[in-house]
Amino acid sequence: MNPLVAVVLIGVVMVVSVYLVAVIDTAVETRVSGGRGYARAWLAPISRAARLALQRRTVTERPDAEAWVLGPALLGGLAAVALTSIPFAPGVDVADIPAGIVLFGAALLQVMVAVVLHGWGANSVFPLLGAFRMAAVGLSMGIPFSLVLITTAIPAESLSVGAIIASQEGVWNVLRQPIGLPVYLITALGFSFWGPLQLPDGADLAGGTSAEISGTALLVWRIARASILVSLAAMGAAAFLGGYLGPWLPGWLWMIVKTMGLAALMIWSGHRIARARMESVVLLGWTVLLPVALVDVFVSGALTL
Amino acid sequence: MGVREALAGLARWSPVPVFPIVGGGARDLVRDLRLRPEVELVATPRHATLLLVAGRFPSGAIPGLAVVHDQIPVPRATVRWNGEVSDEISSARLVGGDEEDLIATLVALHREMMADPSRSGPPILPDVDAVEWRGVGPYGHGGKGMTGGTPYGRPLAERAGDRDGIELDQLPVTIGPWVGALPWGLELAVKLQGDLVQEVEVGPRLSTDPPTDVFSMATRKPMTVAVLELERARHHLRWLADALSIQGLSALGLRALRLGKILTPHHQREVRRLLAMVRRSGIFGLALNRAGGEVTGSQAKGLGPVARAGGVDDDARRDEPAYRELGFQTILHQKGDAAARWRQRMAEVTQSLDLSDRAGDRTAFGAGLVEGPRGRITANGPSPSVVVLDLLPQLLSGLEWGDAVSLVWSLDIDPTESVETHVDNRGAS
Amino acid sequence: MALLGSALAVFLAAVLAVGMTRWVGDVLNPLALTVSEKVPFSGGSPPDFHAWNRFHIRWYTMALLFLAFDMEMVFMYPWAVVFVREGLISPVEMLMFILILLVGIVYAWRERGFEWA
Amino acid sequence: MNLISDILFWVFSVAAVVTGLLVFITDSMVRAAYWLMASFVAVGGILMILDAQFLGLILILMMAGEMTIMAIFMVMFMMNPAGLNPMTMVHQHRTSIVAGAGAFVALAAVGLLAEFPDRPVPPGVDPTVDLGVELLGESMLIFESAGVALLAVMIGAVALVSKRGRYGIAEEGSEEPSLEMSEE
Amino acid sequence: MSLEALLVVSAALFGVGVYGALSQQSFVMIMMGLELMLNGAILAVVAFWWGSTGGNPEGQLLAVVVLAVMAIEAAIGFALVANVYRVRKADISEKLRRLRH
Repeated sequence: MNPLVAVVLIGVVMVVSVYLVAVIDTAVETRVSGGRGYARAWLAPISRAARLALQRRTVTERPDAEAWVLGPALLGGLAAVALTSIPFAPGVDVADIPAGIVLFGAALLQVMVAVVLHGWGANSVFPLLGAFRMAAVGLSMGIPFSLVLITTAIPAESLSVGAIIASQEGVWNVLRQPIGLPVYLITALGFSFWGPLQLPDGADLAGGTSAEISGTALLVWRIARASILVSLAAMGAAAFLGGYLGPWLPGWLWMIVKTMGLAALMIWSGHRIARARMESVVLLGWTVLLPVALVDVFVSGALTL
Repeated sequence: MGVREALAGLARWSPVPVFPIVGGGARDLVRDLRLRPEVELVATPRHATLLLVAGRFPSGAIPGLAVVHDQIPVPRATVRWNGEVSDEISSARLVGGDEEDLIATLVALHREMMADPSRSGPPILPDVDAVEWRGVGPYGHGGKGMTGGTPYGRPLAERAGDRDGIELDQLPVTIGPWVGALPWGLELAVKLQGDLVQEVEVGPRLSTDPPTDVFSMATRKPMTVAVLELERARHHLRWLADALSIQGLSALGLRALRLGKILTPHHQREVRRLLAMVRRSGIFGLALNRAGGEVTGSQAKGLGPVARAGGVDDDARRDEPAYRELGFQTILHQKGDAAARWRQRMAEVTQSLDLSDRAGDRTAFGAGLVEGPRGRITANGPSPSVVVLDLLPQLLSGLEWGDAVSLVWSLDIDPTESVETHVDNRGAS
Repeated sequence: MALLGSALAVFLAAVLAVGMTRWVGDVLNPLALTVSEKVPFSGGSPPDFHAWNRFHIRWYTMALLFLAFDMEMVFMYPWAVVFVREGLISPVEMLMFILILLVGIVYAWRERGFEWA
Repeated sequence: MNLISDILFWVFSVAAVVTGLLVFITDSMVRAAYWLMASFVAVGGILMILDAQFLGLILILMMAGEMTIMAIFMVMFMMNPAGLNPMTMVHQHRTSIVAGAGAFVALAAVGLLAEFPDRPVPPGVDPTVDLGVELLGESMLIFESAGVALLAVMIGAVALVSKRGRYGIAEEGSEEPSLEMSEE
Repeated sequence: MSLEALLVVSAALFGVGVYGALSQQSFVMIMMGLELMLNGAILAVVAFWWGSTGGNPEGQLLAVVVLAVMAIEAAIGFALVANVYRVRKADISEKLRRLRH
């Protein structure tokens, strides 16, 4: 796939999926809060984006200007790169290289760098606290996140996401490796800082790393964060729910259904599960998720023999 | 330009981002704005377009108003609801009347700002550097030596002792009265080392003239138990709404707020369902599971739910004949930490609803002492929030910032509650 | 190599798109902030100090463990690829490697490295 | 095709060396750490051009966590973490420049003058599979001893850094229970 | 993109690392110099693997071992810096005069 077509494809996929994530988020919030007016959910993202575009960007007294710009730009770029490693349909993939999950893992671990830069750049109290919280969450969730993806590579005998999807021809990994998907979703919430692991931009920090930005900077930050959630959901669908494999529907439709389903699940958890404390997240990451991921590696490894 | 009109056309339908500055008497009205889809209360002025000033403030001057007003990005405007315009916000638009008038004004003002940003309010504070620094120091950046001077107009934080044996910088910062993370009006001068709160000082209180709600009237003449208990349940649901949105569950918070607004004794099933959803959200396992911030024993005297959560059996309703007929039993918890206070208030909501359902036309109190939702209210004693504010410095030191915020919200503090005339016996400021 | 070329192109395109969006916002609302509009937000009073300070993170023990445990992931990627091909030897060997590292995690947990002051 | 890879190679290598130099020039510590990460990412890019895709990506993946930790430690322990007071924390400057240039010239000379066998990587071989076979096959000993070394590092780091042992803080007089059997 | 060009680039990285390690006063910056040297080393190892070993897997293994060395050096370096700071309240190498004699 030549680069131009790749850029257009990934651009369209990101815009459409970010819009769907925004719509699902408003719809789930309306349902959980017992309100009415779902029609508003379709218009809300567009009108909110237009309002932010008309607002002026803010600058603080002595920011680290380049770091503050690089944060959202890096976040958006990493979400796009993460999407390139995932094939959307049997022939349609941008960069399904032999080391696909390593590309995806590198892109997602760099998200921690983007958020730390974004929080550090503002030279203000709340973003600084948010930045160091993201470092703690990223470091605690990093190892189980990669371990669980490595487990899906064992039956596929290759690290490429296309091969992992092909290896799920008979049975999907969610059945063969039951522990994999829950651990993956928890660590995915950590890396997309969404829902219960929304520590860097939490409400107790009045917006955290995004407490000092407005206008198009805030718009870009929210779009980038939603696209990170989409990339994680797409990889979850590809590695655990059989990607574009599925009985009735065409391949690409299955991929959309599964990705949006996982994204909706993560958004739903955001509105129903309380935000965890940082100490709980570190302890959860190291003393619960890590051993469980290791058990997952060895049990599913032994099963493939 | 075509682009601006197109965007303004789209932005007309967006919910209006409002940053609230709320004084005494307007807290419930502004909190109910969350239920309106046309308006969106935001946690930081950077995300807002309109500044809403509501409620009564002591001696007219509103602390931090000018600073927060200028931090709102252009195009911005100010709305003063049910109050007079102080000289600072001369360009504010005055709004009287109820919520509908306010919503109409906010939406109209927002659309006006989107269409023509040139009409946005000018900054209040002068455009001059507070601290003289330009030209000082080798690079004209105002700094000298390794860590000295005031580089770019602000000094650098200094080192201070630490339990961990590594002495690093302690950052004194005033987390001001108007921030989404703390109750409206509560100002804390915090000394942060990293994300650990080492020392806390409570800022100036915003208390105004005494409130005129059901409980303060009950101090003068007996009130029907049904009304009292329904109002108590409604108060706890409003507290739950705020506390849930701080813990990251804004949707559940809206559900609690909606229930609080239309609450009648027949809503017991919905309330039980809501409380079950709160328990199932893992808030006790994930968010409030840190020990610390216990309020027990003598210091919890007269603090109502906060005292009862700490095991102190202190409830003025017990020696009221009306409640004894209804078979009233005080609910108690032992630990007295943030989780116990949450459980205490959630249990008291169901208990109050049940009492108000069975109360019929019995009346109670009226003898100068009332059991309010936040604690014991006397005709001339200090309000419970003032007592709790004195406890904060000792409770919050040593906690991580997130735990400190959860603790402050678990204490249900209203900084604008009246200090009453007889302040001398408590020594409050 | 060509696939990675398109991945790099997608990355640069995304970064460019972010830059363009910000530029459009700056064109609509030129950046002319006064001093008082640039004061960092902390609730209503201007800050007394720069926010940048020697930030004492109390979980630095966990950070060092991450460094050591990160290496375990590097060894696991190639191991997973040849797992099926090598048969029984691969789980046994990796189990030894993991148990060695888990001794370190258990030691850190017992020394209360994961909680903090 | 190799025209693009040549261009990319030169772009990455110039970027790697320049960001390497910037690490020691910039005042702000967080920037220094992330300039170093940029240098590693550039080298990772070069590795990917050399068909060692797995190694290049692993380098970038590892460096994300490592450089964030380095930035955190530098912000914790450096005198002027954000570079607000520009200062030069340098000593024996001239000798280090001479030593650096000398090392460069010597190694570059070795690289240019020496004759190295020219056996390019045969196409169609998957390096990751070879690495896996190698890890489980001949160099299994290196693999396990790396594990033992990492264990030693973990125990050493935790012992050095965590001030509070299992039995409380040493300075405040906490001592382990004695080993001999109790009397009763 | 020849082997010689790769070796020159890795030599340049190594040279910058040596300059950095020798010239900086603070421990953490010295460690960054060491990391840059190891960065140059990794580039040289993979260059030889690509250029003159014909895809011999031991070349890749050596690169992974250098990665391990980098991680170990960083971990122990930070642990020492934390300890020195706890004892001496400073992180400049001058403060450790007592190690001299």
